Amino acid sequence: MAGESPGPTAGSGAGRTTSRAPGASRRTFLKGAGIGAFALGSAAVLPLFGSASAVQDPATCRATDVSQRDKRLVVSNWPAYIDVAEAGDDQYVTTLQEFEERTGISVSYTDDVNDNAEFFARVRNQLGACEPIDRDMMMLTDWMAARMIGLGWVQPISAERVPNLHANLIEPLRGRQWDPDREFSAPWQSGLTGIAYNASLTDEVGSFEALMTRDDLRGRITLLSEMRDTMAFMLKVTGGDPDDFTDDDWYNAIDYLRGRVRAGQVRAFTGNEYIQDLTAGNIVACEAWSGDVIQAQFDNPDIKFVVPEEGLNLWSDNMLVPNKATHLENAEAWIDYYYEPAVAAKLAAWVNYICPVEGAREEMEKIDPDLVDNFLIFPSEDDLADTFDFMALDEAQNRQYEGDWSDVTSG
Amino acid sequence: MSPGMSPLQRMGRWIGQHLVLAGGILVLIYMFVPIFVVVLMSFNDPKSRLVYRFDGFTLQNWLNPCADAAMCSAVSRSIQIGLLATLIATVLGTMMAFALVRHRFHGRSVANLAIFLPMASPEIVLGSSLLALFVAAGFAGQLGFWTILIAHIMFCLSFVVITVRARLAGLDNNLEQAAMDLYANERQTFLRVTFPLVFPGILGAALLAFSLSFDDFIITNLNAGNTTTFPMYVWGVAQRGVPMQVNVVGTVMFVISVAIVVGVELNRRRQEKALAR
Amino acid sequence: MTEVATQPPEARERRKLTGYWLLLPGALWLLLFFLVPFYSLIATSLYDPEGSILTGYDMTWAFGNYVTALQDYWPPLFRALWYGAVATLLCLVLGYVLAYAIAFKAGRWKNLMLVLVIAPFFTSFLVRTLSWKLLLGDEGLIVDTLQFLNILGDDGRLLATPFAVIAGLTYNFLPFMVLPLFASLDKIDPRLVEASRDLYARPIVGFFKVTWPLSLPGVVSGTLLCFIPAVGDYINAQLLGNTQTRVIGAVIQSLFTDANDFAIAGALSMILMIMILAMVLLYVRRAGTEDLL
Amino acid sequence: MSQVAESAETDGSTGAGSAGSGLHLRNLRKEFAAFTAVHDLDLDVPSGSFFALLGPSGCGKTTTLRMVAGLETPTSGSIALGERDITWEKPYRRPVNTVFQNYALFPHLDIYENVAFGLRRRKRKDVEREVDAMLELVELTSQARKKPAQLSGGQQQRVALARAIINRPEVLLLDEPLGALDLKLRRSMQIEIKRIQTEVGLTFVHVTHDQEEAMTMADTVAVMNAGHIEQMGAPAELYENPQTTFVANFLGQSNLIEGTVRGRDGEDVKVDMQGTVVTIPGQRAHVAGNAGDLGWVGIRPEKVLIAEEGQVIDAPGNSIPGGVVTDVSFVGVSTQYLVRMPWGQELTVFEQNTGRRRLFAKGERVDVSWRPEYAFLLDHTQDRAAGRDEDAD
Repeated sequence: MAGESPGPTAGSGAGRTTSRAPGASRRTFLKGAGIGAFALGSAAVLPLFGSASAVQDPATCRATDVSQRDKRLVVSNWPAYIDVAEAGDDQYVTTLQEFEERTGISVSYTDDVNDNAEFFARVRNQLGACEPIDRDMMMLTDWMAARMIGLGWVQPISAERVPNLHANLIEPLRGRQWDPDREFSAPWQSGLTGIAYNASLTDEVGSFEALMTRDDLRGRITLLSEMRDTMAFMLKVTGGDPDDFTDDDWYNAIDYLRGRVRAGQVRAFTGNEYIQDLTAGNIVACEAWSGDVIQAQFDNPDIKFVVPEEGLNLWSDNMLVPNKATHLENAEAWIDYYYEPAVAAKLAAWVNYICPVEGAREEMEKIDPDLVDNFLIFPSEDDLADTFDFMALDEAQNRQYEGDWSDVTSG
Repeated sequence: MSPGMSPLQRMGRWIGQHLVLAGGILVLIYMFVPIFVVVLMSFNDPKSRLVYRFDGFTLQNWLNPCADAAMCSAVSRSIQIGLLATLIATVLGTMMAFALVRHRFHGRSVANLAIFLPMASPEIVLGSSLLALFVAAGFAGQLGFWTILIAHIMFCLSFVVITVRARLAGLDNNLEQAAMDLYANERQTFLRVTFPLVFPGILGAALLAFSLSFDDFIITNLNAGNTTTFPMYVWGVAQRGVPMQVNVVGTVMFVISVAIVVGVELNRRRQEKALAR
Repeated sequence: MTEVATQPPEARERRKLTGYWLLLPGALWLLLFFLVPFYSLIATSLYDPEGSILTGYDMTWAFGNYVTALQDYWPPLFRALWYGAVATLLCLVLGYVLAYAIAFKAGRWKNLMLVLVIAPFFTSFLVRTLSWKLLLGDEGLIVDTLQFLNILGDDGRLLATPFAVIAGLTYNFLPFMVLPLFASLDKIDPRLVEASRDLYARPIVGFFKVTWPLSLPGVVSGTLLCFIPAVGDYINAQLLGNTQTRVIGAVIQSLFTDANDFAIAGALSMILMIMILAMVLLYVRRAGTEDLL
Repeated sequence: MSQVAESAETDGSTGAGSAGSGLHLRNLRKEFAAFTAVHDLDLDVPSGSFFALLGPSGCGKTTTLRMVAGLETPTSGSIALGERDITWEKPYRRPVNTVFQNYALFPHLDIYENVAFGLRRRKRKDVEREVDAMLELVELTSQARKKPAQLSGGQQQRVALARAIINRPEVLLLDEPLGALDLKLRRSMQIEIKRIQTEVGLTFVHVTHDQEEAMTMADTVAVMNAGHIEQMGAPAELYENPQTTFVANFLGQSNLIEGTVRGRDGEDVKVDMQGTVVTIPGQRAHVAGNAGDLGWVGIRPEKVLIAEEGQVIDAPGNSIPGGVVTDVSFVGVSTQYLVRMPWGQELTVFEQNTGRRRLFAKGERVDVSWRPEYAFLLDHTQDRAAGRDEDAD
């Protein structure tokens, strides 16, 4: 750090003592004064750095809808979340191709949503500043959809243009407190969170309690990094109710999790990548999403999905139209299209998640009768009777719990 | 055969003499093992997108490098940013290096410190402070190509200055004086003598800058907003199944850069030989 | 630069001015995009911790953020420093062997070996790290071999352990160590080593009395070039590690982008920066190589 | 400086018995991948002598030296100090020290520590006193705390010498120790080294390509060429009676004139040299001496007398007529002439500028002559130009 060494030491040995001392001390003084002034000035400037609220009003933060003259639609979705033609199958027409043919809208579709929080981070700065994110539609899970709607970042969907949505949405997904009338969101697919295991490597794992305590699983399980998914079950295991819990319930649950993590039971908290570790044999059991497991079973029949004894966690990924999207009407056409039962059934037959569309089950008879009775795709009213959801959190709770959560997941 | 030594002694001596070399080669192998894997996996025919392991040989990945269009657009964006960042950082950095080596002025030590500090800051700090600035200055909505470029130029700059400065400092001052003595004016001296001599240093700095820029994830990820570069794409797919084309890109990068380095080296040798003749 | 002194004063002034002009654009860039952001980071670290994405954030001199940050995140902070230190030490050992071999033993293969050292550097960092993930996987070659040799138990694993993280860090930052080390070692006149042998120093003593002290500049810059990025890196910890190996870089990243906890994230960044600067200064002082910087 | 000698206790590693019995190389050979640097060398260096190994660069002299120092392993042969075989001994175990070319002073240690290095490695007591005494011997006491880079070339040279001598090696090796110094300094260092050698009484082996330096300093000079020792002996003997064309040319200059052996006359050999019969004493004739053999008649330029055509030359030998002066260089103490002889060869002639005679001009016709006992006769199979123009510095 050459810059910090005081001047006089640089002089040669001779003649430094008397003649230079006054000059040096004056220089040191000047230097000190300069640094002091600089520091004071800096301190005065610091408060200027602040950042404004990111809340927007969708009514004012909107772009002119050019859907009529610009027949395009930009969609961001999770990976492997839409049907594609198998290699070598020229006959199959995907739902997306059919949509394009029927409406004349060309869709640019990307699967760049890996994680709700990560996606939020990616678009936060733009949406918070009322800037376009160059997408007309994104699919986000309930809690994140709720958060974005709360921040005013999502455009309302006109009910007249999506009649199929309001007619065909299955009952359990109606009346969600964060968007009771489906004014801003439409479920794309729903799913269950449960346990998956590799039957060639371990016995059945029937409950989260077993997953978290069995010695033969130590270090060979993963949990999901989505706080709500995992903590719902931790609350259940420790006797709390994810739909309605107190701070004490929360601390019990998080302490339980921390204890198990410290004991080395949990190998990692993961996003979608758990399914690779499971198929590769790096882990033998894990918390999992139903659709992923059904897809993995095609490659490896030893992969099994279990509804844990603690109950079912039902969630949806929702289609949202962000502020400043320029193709709102095309997006609405897309939503309405995917709420046609035949289309929904075709999609469900491929992605294997719970289909949110009434009447799709009947259509499925024509496509793949084997799947009709799969309760992971078409659960009955009874199946869904004891599903639970994670209660809505305000910003303060969210910050508090997310903080606790990241303490545990970061060791 | 030397009578004073038993075969065992000779062997011991031979091993002793080659131990370090063997160790060095082992370390090199350690450095290359993952590269072999990258090259191998670029020919992989995966059974399942979920499992990352070698299942069979195919040329498909090479024939269809852009099977995932998102990857190719990420690669081309990374190349654009890399080239622009390299160009600007190399020009600015070379100018700074010349100023620092060839000119005396007040505040040199401050300038040296300012160049050292970005290298002494962890990437996460550089990235987060830039993000803090962009957010505080109200540029949060503009995060993307240009903010990535700004960040890349910033962290490449120091490396360029250091590399060129080292080359420049090792240069014999007499050569420039000799040029002046032989009737070259200052501009001619620079163009005909100084620049050609410093050029290998500048080229090295540019290569370094490009690879730093092309490779950067941490700073980019914080300041990319909605834009995806190649490392960000890889980070994303690492969580959901890696297309083997990623390894094609890795292999191509490797081959091109080695070709450049070897080409420069061969050229240098040829010139040296020509001079020796 | 002696010729400068003999020039007439105007010429000297003009040269000085040229110097400033050459320096200006780059310096401006660093000022705008390194120094000012640093200010901004200081301000961020002092934001009101109650600020949120809903309310916005105000600078309120909240020095308590530093205490909170340290209290909440000292384990990943020290973990990162620890991993960085171990990886740097390993880099030093491996890098020294390699640099020494290239400088003194490679003969005509010297240039080739140097190219080979730089080459892996150009294949994407992330792609290489993914390869390590494959290599170190539970069903991978290395684990199988180690299990076969009974070095690793049947249910032993490498992936998702601190070992894997440190191996990845060591691997990724090794070229940053080898190059400065080589530059230093290559400058050493081999006759000095011979002279030490001639003067009754056994090879090991000769190494520590002659080669090592003469290579110190390379050791110092190599360790710095390894340690600083290794401490801030979280790619290795994230891809090769597990929940127990989360490092400070990942925490800062997720606080900034996921949790929107700008204040604590800023404070953590500042703490990391200050700690590293302090360690670097102390280290450089002790090694007696200030003039390097 | 006798205290240095007195303070030197007998070093354990020196081996009491072997001290003072010299260095012996037997059949020493060194092969590198592409060539053989040293061919089966036999050499005995008496204890206490100042021995010079002289030869052009690449002749194997430095390789020989490095093998003695232990820095290079011989391919075969042996190296002994007195009775003790040190062929395979590690360099740091041999009582041999080297003054390296360009000195190889440790740049990170000061002068004092450089000199103390060897003593400290051998855990000697009294390092301080010995180093002080040594620095005084080489007159560097005031520079003790400086780094090598702060010293002049001559001072560095003395440090290198001190650093080696302080260990009281049985043999001190000097590898072109004066090569980096300018001429004037070299002269004074030559004298200085000689003085020190006499004072400390060690065996010095000095490797150089500078024939003047070798002859000035050494008691015994071995001339080496292409891995062989061509000739060995006292400097004057080598100069006056070279046995090979290489030595004749490399050590000073020689005129080599083709001649045919006529036969022996007692000890002497008679040679028909381009029509003039000359007589060469037996111990100076290094040929078989059968009548009809070809040979090289050698004569040093300063031994050749030059005179005006027809003038009687004050020499018992024949005068050879018909020379023409083709070049004249006035050097100051002497004048160098090139004289073209009738058979086309140009002879080099040095004449002292005694002032008794006028200078000849270019184109003048002259006679030359020399005393027969100054001439020598060499084997005609050897290259007449061997050793010429090598290391012309």
